[in-house]
Amino acid sequence: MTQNVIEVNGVSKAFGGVQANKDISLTVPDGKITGLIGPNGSGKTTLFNSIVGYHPIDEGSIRFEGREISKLRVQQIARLGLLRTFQQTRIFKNMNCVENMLIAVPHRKMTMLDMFDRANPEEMERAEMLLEFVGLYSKRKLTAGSLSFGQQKLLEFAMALMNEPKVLLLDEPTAGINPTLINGLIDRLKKANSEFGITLLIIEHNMRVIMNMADTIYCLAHGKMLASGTPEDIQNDQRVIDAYLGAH
Amino acid sequence: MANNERDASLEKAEAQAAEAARRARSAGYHMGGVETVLSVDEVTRQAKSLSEEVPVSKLEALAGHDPYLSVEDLDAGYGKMQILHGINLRVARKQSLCLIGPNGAGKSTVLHAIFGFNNIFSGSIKIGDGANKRDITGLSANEKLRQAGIAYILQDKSVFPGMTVEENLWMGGFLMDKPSEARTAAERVFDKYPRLAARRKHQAKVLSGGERRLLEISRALVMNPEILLVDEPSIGLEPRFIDMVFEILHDLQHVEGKTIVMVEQNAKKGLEFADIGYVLVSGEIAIAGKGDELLENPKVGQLFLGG
Amino acid sequence: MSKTLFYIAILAISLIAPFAFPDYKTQLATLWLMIIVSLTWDMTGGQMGYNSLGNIFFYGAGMYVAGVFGIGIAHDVGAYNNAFSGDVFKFTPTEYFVGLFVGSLLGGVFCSVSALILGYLLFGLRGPYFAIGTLGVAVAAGELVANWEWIGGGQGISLPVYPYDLEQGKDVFYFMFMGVGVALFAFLAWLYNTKFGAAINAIRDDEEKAEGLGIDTLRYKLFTWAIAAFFVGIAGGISGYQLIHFEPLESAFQTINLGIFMVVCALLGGKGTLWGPVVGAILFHVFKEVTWNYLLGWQWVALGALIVVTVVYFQEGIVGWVRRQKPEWFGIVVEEDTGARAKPTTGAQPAGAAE
Amino acid sequence: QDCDTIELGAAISLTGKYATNGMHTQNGYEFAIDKIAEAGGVQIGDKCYNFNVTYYDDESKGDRAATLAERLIQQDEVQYMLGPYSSGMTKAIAPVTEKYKIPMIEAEGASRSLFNKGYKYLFAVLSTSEQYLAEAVNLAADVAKENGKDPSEVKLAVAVENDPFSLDIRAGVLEDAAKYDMDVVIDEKLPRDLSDMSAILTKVSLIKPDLLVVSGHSKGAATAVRQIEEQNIQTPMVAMTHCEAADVTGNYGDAANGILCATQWAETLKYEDPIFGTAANFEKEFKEAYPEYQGKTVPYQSAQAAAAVYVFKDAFERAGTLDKDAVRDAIAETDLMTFYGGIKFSDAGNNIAKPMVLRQIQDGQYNVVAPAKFASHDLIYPRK
Amino acid sequence: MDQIISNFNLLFQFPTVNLKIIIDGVMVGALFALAAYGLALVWGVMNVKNLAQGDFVIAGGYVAWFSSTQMGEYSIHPLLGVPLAFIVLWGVGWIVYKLVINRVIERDLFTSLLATFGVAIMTAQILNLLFGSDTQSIQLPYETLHLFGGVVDLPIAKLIGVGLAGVLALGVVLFMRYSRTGQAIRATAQDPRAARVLGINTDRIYAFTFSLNAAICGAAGAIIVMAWVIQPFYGIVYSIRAFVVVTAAGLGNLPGVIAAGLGLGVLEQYGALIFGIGYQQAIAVLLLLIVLIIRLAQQQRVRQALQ
Ligand SMILES: Nc1ncnc2c1ncn2[C@@H]1O[C@H](COP(=O)(O)OP(=O)(O)OP(=O)(O)O)[C@@H](O)[C@H]1O
Ligand SMILES: Nc1ncnc2c1ncn2[C@@H]1O[C@H](COP(=O)(O)OP(=O)(O)OP(=O)(O)O)[C@@H](O)[C@H]1O
Ligand SMILES: [Mg+2]
Ligand SMILES: [Mg+2]
Repeated sequence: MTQNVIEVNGVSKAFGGVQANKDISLTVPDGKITGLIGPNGSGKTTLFNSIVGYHPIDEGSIRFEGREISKLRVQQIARLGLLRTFQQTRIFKNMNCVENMLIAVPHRKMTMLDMFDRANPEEMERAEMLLEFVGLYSKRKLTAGSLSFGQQKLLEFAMALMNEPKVLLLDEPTAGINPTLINGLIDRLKKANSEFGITLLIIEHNMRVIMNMADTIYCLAHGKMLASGTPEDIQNDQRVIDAYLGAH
Repeated sequence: MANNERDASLEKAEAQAAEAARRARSAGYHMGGVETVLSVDEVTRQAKSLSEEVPVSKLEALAGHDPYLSVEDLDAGYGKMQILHGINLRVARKQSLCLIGPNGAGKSTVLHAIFGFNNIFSGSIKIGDGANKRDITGLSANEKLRQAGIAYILQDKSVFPGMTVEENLWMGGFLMDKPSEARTAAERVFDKYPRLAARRKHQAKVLSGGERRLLEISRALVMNPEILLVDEPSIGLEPRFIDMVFEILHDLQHVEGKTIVMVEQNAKKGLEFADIGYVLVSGEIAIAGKGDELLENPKVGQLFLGG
Repeated sequence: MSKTLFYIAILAISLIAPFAFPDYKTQLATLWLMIIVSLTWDMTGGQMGYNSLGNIFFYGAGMYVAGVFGIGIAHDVGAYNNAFSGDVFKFTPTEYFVGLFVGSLLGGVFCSVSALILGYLLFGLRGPYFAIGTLGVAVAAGELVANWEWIGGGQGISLPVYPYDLEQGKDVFYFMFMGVGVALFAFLAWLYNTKFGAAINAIRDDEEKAEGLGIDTLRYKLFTWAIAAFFVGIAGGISGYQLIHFEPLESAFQTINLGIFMVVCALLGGKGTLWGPVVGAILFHVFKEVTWNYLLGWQWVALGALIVVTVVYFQEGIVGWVRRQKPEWFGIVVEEDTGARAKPTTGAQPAGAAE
Repeated sequence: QDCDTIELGAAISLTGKYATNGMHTQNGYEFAIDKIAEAGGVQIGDKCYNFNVTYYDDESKGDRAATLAERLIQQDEVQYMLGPYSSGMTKAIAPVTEKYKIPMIEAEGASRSLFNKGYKYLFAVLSTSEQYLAEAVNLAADVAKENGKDPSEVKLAVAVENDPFSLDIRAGVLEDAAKYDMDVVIDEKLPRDLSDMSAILTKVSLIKPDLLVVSGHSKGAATAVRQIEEQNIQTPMVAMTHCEAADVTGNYGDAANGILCATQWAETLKYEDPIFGTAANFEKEFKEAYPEYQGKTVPYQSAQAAAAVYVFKDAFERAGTLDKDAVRDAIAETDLMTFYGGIKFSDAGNNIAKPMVLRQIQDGQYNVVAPAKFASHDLIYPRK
Repeated sequence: MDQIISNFNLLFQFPTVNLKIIIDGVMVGALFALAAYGLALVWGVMNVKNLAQGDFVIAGGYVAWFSSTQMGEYSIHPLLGVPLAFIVLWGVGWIVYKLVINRVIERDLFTSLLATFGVAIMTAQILNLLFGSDTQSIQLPYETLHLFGGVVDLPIAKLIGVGLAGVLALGVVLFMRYSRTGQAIRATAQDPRAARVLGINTDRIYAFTFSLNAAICGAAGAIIVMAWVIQPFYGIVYSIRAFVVVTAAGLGNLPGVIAAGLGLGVLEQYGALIFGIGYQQAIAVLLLLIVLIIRLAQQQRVRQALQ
């Protein structure tokens, strides 16, 4: 049996009167791709934020590699190797792609003194390799702000890989991306998973994406866990169809 | 109490969604394989290579030679940067047109230009039936709605979060002569969408994504515009809401006789819906045709629909 | 290499300047002060995105620490500052120089430490709240010092006059300021090209994202501000001895003069660039001296107009403007490079936005 | 006639918080220069000279003033300086003039701390500031004695601005109060941008001191007069500075009655000199030259500025040369009677030949009530 | 230290003095609140942090002072100075908007701070050159009421001033809530692009808001010159207070701004009585720092979730 890198247990989170997450439990197995779906406002992003430390949770526990992280802060969690991307892309718009990549070097392996070095050749090599991997090598010297929407998403993804995370949390990586480009993105995500051994947890509304990628899918509704299982199970689960997918 | 209300409205939504699903030809995001893997550059390159000379006469023909809205040789962009190069566009009354294309092709920019949100370097935008055409290129954004009857539904969220649903709708009627007219119009919307009526006193920021989109669309309709510009209505929405939104647009076009210009990344859905489809690449129109034709075009399928 | 020549030329001009224009030594020294404060302001404001309006606090604190230290090694501070009747306090040259050199250094250290403490409290504030919070610190400090009689209160402090030849004294001040300025510039030129520089730029562009990548942002922010404070503190200490007499509200913690001028300099030259604050400080200083000479009574109106015109019409500053016109000078690439990836040569470095 | 010019330099507050008083000062300088030119200029040997002043605006800021002094000396090569307005500015400039050994005669820097630094090139025609309101303390002691009380029973309240000038006034008042062993019940410093004193006056109305001393340039006087009236403060004796400069009689009418005002000079005093005539004559001609003072009291700031220029004239003529050091020595030996009063400098450079006087506003008129030697009217006590 | 304790004891020895302090504080605070209210408006709607706030106040004061004391036989009644200052500063605000604010409005935050700082020093210096640096005030021909054995004094002039301030504040609040322009201002504050889509001329709204702010400040100044004193360089006092109040109350909380303004006025009076008037400004800024730091500590617990 594979080990679970993330174990979420009975997590609840309310914003004022809005119960965004209620008693959520899920596990993310090491080296696998896990999907998270659910209607708008069902609390998916909230759960992500809870895991990576953007806000305190009301109840429950979150474990990463067996270690309790629900009290840690964003940077501490990031330095453990747990990284997320944003629903709205966030890159450093005024810097060029290579600089963006170099900022994403794994900080957990660095001391303060390392920061006073210039980038070393190995890091440059890695940055360029990853840019090539996402198809941005020819644009590496352009400022990131001048990239198109989809390319920015790819850059953000490459930065995440540069950081050598153990687990990558992706929030709607394909929203607003051209369908053909989506294919490319899926392909790369799968490669990252198989080649770099990065565990993935993905939020998506686009069923074509999630069904083709995920090993296991969790479905939230109204802040609660509605169902979980393999893509086939989920696709045929009447509750999921009623609450989310609609009649196909 | 509140729970009951929510359940009730939920049930209604479900019923509507089921209805929509029956009528629509495919629901939400379509399914299918993910085999076609192309890089960004590859898409642009191939799209360029397949781009045919699209003669204006073809566009005229698509609009039944009676365009209501026409964009002629439009060069536009932001600041000094030119994004659009010689765009032509024709839509007839009660027709719908869908723009598709890779990210950054300039689709939103076309809508921006029509509404007057960016710099137009040359070209013109005209509106009107037959010989009654008016040049509206120089009108400012707020005059577009008042004088030309063009309403715009933006790509990203645009409700006023701190105002109630009701107030949001009243703001939709800001240009009306009397506030009472705006209120009457808002009541008409509430009659039509009980889902919104149930939430009229709530602040818009507590609405779910789908309700927000609904509010944005119906708010744009308060002034009873002739032309509707819709930018990616389905972005970030759950599958059932996508169906609902398209259902609303369908009604608007076929029941109320509005002219619709839409941008949609969920291209299959968009092309199924629209009468006319244009493919935009690097600020130029690469292909134009009937919606169904484009759907069947294998190249379009490979490049823009994900195979 | 032409760049080296350029730097050598600049350095040579700086060394010769006080002898070429002996009448303007004090103004030249002040010019270096302006360069120092605007460069340090730019460290947090331009490079890190934290617009402080309170850096003048370090200037005033440095001045007071150096001054009080200089007095303290020779006399009873309270008695000295509150003396009214005929007692005359004398300082030996040694006492004077120890006060000047060690005192200024101590001022710098004191400011570094206070930057760490203040930063710990204030660095959670963003945007205008940070600006106003830091301004609050400077204003409050001025008011409190003005009510602290031991160090002279509203009377301020009068320091001894330079003990030897006065012309020589001016050279000493000029070269002290210049030394601090050159050291600061060299330090920043190096720092902005390290990963540290990249990291503070990242904080400026999107702090949440930077945190999300595992950067310990608070540590970077504190370190940057502490260094800036160190240099400003030293400059403040030297200024105190140069001014001879200073008081809390209008010379030491002068929030609305130097406190804002340093920001204007950085903006005028182009914030977020290495040369911007330097160019801005030179232009601003010259403009100010000229209007102060020729527009008697109207100089402030002219200065207000300069500020308005700068921020309204010249927003990215002079260096920023040049950078847009000639991006290649700054190593910014606008054309894409379609060549396939070759093995990167060793020693490749990120093209610095810092130049 | 064709006279040469002697260049003087001055940094003056044309903008900033002291701008009005800066103007009074500058007008005084200019008036005196014109009068001296009319009277044939400065006679050195067989040549005649006129004064010309290069002014810079110090914006009421000390560090600015110091820079400007430096500039006057270095770039404009000025050999003799006139003082700026206020003790704070003078404090900033004095080290500079001292550094370059430039004689400066100043008329507006009264702070005592200027005269304990051993400056050799600084001369002040006015009385030092600890004397400003000390007379008020003596007066309060006298009144107490008259009423059969011991002066040590007098309760004293002090509210002064937190700047060098006013702090010195406070020091003088406290020193004299200590002599009588008076009880200082309130001792507060006013902020520099003061516009509301109600908190202090509330305390005054509760603690009921016998003498209230206020000093804070023009704005302090204006605010105090207005709010004392508004809050109906009953303190029997109120003394302050800058009444004339703030034109409290013009602005607040009856509310100003009974207030004691320190002044360096009054037009009713019996001083006289050959250039300006009597004090009253100075007042008359000054108003003619500067019509904006019509209907107001000519502030003593202008009078003493004029006196400073006069001292220069006298010193140059006695020195008989333009040599800087000779002129300095001549200034140091000044012993001159002017319309402004006697002028004779101590070793420290302050004027020891002229007393301060205290005027009380009586029916809108400034009448000298103390010291007894100069008094033209009796003190009205309690003030209303 | 002894003095602080004895000052503190005064509060208990003479309990009515508390009333007096509160009344004094409320009266000053009402004016802080007005200036802050205007600031909250431009900050919230246009994201402009106006450092010239206090200078507008002082300029308004000079308008009232000049028109009622310096115009000889044409002098107007001082109370009419309030509406006059409102109107004149409206015009000034409009000009400043067109020349400066207009161009910094959608730029980064520091731009507006600095641009308005430039405006502030120009305003102060021009006032100085026009009117001199003396303090000025208007004496109203009204009595002062003395209550509670003379401890509490209420100058009728101040009462009128505070009354006017109240009327003005109420008028603005009602206007913002119920008028269409008010609603349009609120909508623009929440989402300018969406407002433009609904036909609102946002440029006009911005110009209107900024002018309104300047006018409110001007009226406040006209009240101040009747009850206190003005001087060309006192603007900074009111600017700092306005920022303190708005920062403490938080944006978009207009009733909160008024409450915070009054609260600050009272606290400053207490502080001045207990610690000495020399600490008044220090108390204001220290309060600001404390509020900021406390809020920060709270935020550390409830951090904004990111999409
Ligand atoms: N900071 C917040 N304050 C108040 N309510 C919030 C906050 N963040 C989220 N919510 C509410 O919590 C609920 C869950 O939000 P969340 O963003 O997690 O949804 P989601 O599943 O990511 O939806 P979507 O698919 O639209 O992104 C929503 O009702 C939302 O309005
Ligand atoms: N406000 C703006 N200022 C400058 N450039 C812009 C702006 N908005 C868009 N652009 C640029 O214009 C080009 C076209 O953008 P546009 O938004 O029209 O693309 P799109 O086709 O709608 O893409 P998407 O599918 O990602 O929404 C892009 O290169 C983008 O970087
Ligand atoms: Mg989400
Ligand atoms: Mg778009």
